[in-house]
Amino acid sequence: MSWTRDEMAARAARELEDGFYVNLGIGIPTLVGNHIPPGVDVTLQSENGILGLGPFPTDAEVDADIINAGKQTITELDRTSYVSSADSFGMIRGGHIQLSVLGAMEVAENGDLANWMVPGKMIKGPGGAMDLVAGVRRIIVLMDHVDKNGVAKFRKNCTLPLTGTNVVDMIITNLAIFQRPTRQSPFRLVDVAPGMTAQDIRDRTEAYFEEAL
Amino acid sequence: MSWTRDEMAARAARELEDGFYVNLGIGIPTLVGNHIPPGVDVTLQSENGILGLGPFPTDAEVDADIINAGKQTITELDRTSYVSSADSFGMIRGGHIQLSVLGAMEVAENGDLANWMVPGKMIKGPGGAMDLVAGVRRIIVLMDHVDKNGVAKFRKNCTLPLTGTNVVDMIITNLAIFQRPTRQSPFRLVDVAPGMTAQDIRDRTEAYFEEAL
Amino acid sequence: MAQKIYPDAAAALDGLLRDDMVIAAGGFGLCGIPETLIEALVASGVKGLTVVSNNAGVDDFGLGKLLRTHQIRKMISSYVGENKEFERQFLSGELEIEFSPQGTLAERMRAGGAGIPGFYTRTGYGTQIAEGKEIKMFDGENYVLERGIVADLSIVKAWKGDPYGNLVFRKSARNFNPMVATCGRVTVAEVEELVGPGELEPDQIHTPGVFVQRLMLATRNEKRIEQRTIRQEAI
Amino acid sequence: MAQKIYPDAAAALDGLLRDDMVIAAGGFGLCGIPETLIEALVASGVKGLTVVSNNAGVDDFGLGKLLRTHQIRKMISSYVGENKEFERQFLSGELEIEFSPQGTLAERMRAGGAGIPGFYTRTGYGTQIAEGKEIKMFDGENYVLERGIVADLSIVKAWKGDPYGNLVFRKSARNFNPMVATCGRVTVAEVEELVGPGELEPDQIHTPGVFVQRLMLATRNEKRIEQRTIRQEAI
Repeated sequence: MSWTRDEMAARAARELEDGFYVNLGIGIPTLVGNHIPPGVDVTLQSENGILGLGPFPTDAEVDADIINAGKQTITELDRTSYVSSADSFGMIRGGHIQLSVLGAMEVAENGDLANWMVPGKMIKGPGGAMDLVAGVRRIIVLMDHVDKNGVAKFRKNCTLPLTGTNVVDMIITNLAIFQRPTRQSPFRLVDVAPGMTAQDIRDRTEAYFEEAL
Repeated sequence: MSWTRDEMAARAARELEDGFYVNLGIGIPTLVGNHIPPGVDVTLQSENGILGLGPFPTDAEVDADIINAGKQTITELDRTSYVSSADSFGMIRGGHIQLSVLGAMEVAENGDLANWMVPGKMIKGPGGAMDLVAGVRRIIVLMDHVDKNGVAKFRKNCTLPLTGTNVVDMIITNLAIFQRPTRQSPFRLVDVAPGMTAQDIRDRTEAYFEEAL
Repeated sequence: MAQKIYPDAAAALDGLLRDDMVIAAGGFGLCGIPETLIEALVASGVKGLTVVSNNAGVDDFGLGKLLRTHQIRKMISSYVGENKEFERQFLSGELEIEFSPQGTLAERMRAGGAGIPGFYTRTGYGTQIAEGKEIKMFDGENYVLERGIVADLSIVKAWKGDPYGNLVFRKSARNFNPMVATCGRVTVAEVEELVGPGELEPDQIHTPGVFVQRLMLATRNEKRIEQRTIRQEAI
Repeated sequence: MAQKIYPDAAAALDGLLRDDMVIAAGGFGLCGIPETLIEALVASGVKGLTVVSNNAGVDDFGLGKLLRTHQIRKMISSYVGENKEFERQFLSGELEIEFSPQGTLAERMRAGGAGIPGFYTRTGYGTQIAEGKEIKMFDGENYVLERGIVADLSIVKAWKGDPYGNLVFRKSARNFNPMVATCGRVTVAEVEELVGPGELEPDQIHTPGVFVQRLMLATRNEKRIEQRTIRQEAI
């Protein structure tokens, strides 16, 4: 058994605390916004220059001047402010965003992250990913546990070009959850998908990790 | 015969060109604003964060939230914009201000300027002077030709702590005017006060200069 | 006052263009891009351009139009994923690309405009982006030295502009435009609406006129949407 | 939502103060200074402070009040000319001063708030200000390395603020306040007017709420004028 994408997103959403400013990456991380626990108020940031992202617009509300970092149409809220991209990345780089949830191709046991270059494909560029992992205080990665070929994505070392070094705090895969209290600590396995054992996870993981189930 | 402060300011004002953005220092340089030639439109900048300074207010217009860099009450114009001090010095440091007119204690023949520390007195700090001389494209100095003790203020070397190195383009004193086409050139004497000769100026100047009367 | 308003984009660019120049352009994706000025650049035939822009447009819109005509030699961008013609030219060696992380790129343009030739950032440390760049440690952490960018010409899109060149942007169309406006030796702005002197509130001007040498009314305001995402009902 | 509005200055500072901390304060001269919060700092008795502020107030107003009570150990400022008590304490060795040129100081606070530990500027090259600092050449010109400033606490004054901590400043009272708001580990704002959610236009917010952890209604808005300069008649 493995967790669904929505279950993974919901698990990430449990890490949100009331009052947090949060940046959600493109793809599965965006789903986290659908699972914010009741009583927890978070403000979503989009690195192109929006603090306080609203939901997608209705057809009548679509405004070409309101798009998020994924270039999707979006709406504003009663808290929203717009800033330049320089000021937006000032928030990110300056550590004012508490949490970012991102996708990944590989994570290394030392917290290195690779998520911007697909081998053998045209390089599209890092976008804001390098800035986010370098600046946001806590980074949660959502990814499949193994790739299409069954190769572990949580590894001793990243084989792909890095997005950042020693930047990941928590990994949520479809099979397991790893986290560490500080960036000087090793990752610990803290949860597994239903029917999975710690040994099942060891069999599918290259990285060193401790167990804290 | 020597020029009055107003005559010195009027001479500096002749250096203004239509469309210029200009920063005027505190003291005599402020008088330059009273002598802007007809047909020449300049925008005055104040480094605390105003682009487009208006005249002093009438008594009824006084607004404590509108002050210039000299902490004087001032007014706004139909072109005025307010910015943060960081953005204001971005204009200055980035070379977007064409001209600044400043006072000086000493200028050296290589263009060094000293105007922030009075010997034997409490140090008040450089304020924005170091930023202005480092960033504004062209610097005009207005100063008396000699100090109270008759000592030349245009010197071989500055004896006082510097505000900037090789930053002065033109010197207007109560007795003479020096300028240079580039910061690699020596200063040239280009005008003298009525009744003065080039030799009179040489007698009262320590700096090397060429003559171009 | 020196006249800043020009009748159209061709007039506003007249005398400013030369082959092999560096042009910085505002916009994020297709949002807030100077559509009218890009079209005028295509018409001008200027070539060998180095273009500093977060993205490179799509195949038939935005900077993609300048790619199609082979007027761009090099892009300095953070992400160029939505453009097949870009990929083709890059893989064939016709086009050069310098990647800069998005926040670093924004800051490099702000720095260039503010007279800061270099700054340190943690972004990219230990990655390919840092290769060949100076690394310096501050308080036990390593940072990468990144350079300010100054462009020969900057082109931006604003919502409103006045005769003094003061600009106001609208919502997330602001994005890179304010920094782009500061980093050009000359900056030309196209505006959706020209307003009169004093019509912009002094506290609400995003780009002060000192940064804008020329402006004109935008005649292209298609504002194409890349990802039209909608929800069905009210929440 | 996490509650950001506090009933008064004492409550807004509760739990944030400790001796020998670094406090950044907004304002230029006496314009845009957080009068109410300064008064509360005096009342708190916190001491040994390092205060980052462009100026040091006058003898009986602004930061001058904290100097009188000997709560400040060190100032980081660009100009401190209007304060006799400052001069007395400095000359007697009770008070330390670090001068930073005004634009450098503004940029150092912006940098600290934006995660930039250091940047290069031409300002101060070849002067006492550059002594002991790294010099680096870019394109044939020498620049001085200046450090970003991060404060333990920042205090700012704004015109309007909403429950999310979004702030709007008024005219030249903006000055250093926006950068000060970004460079504090915690930032407390006093506002002349508290407005409701959505009352501030999203395009016109100067300081987004992410930078403001606590805010309260200012009860001191004396706004003393240093140089009341007037003209007699209409122009």
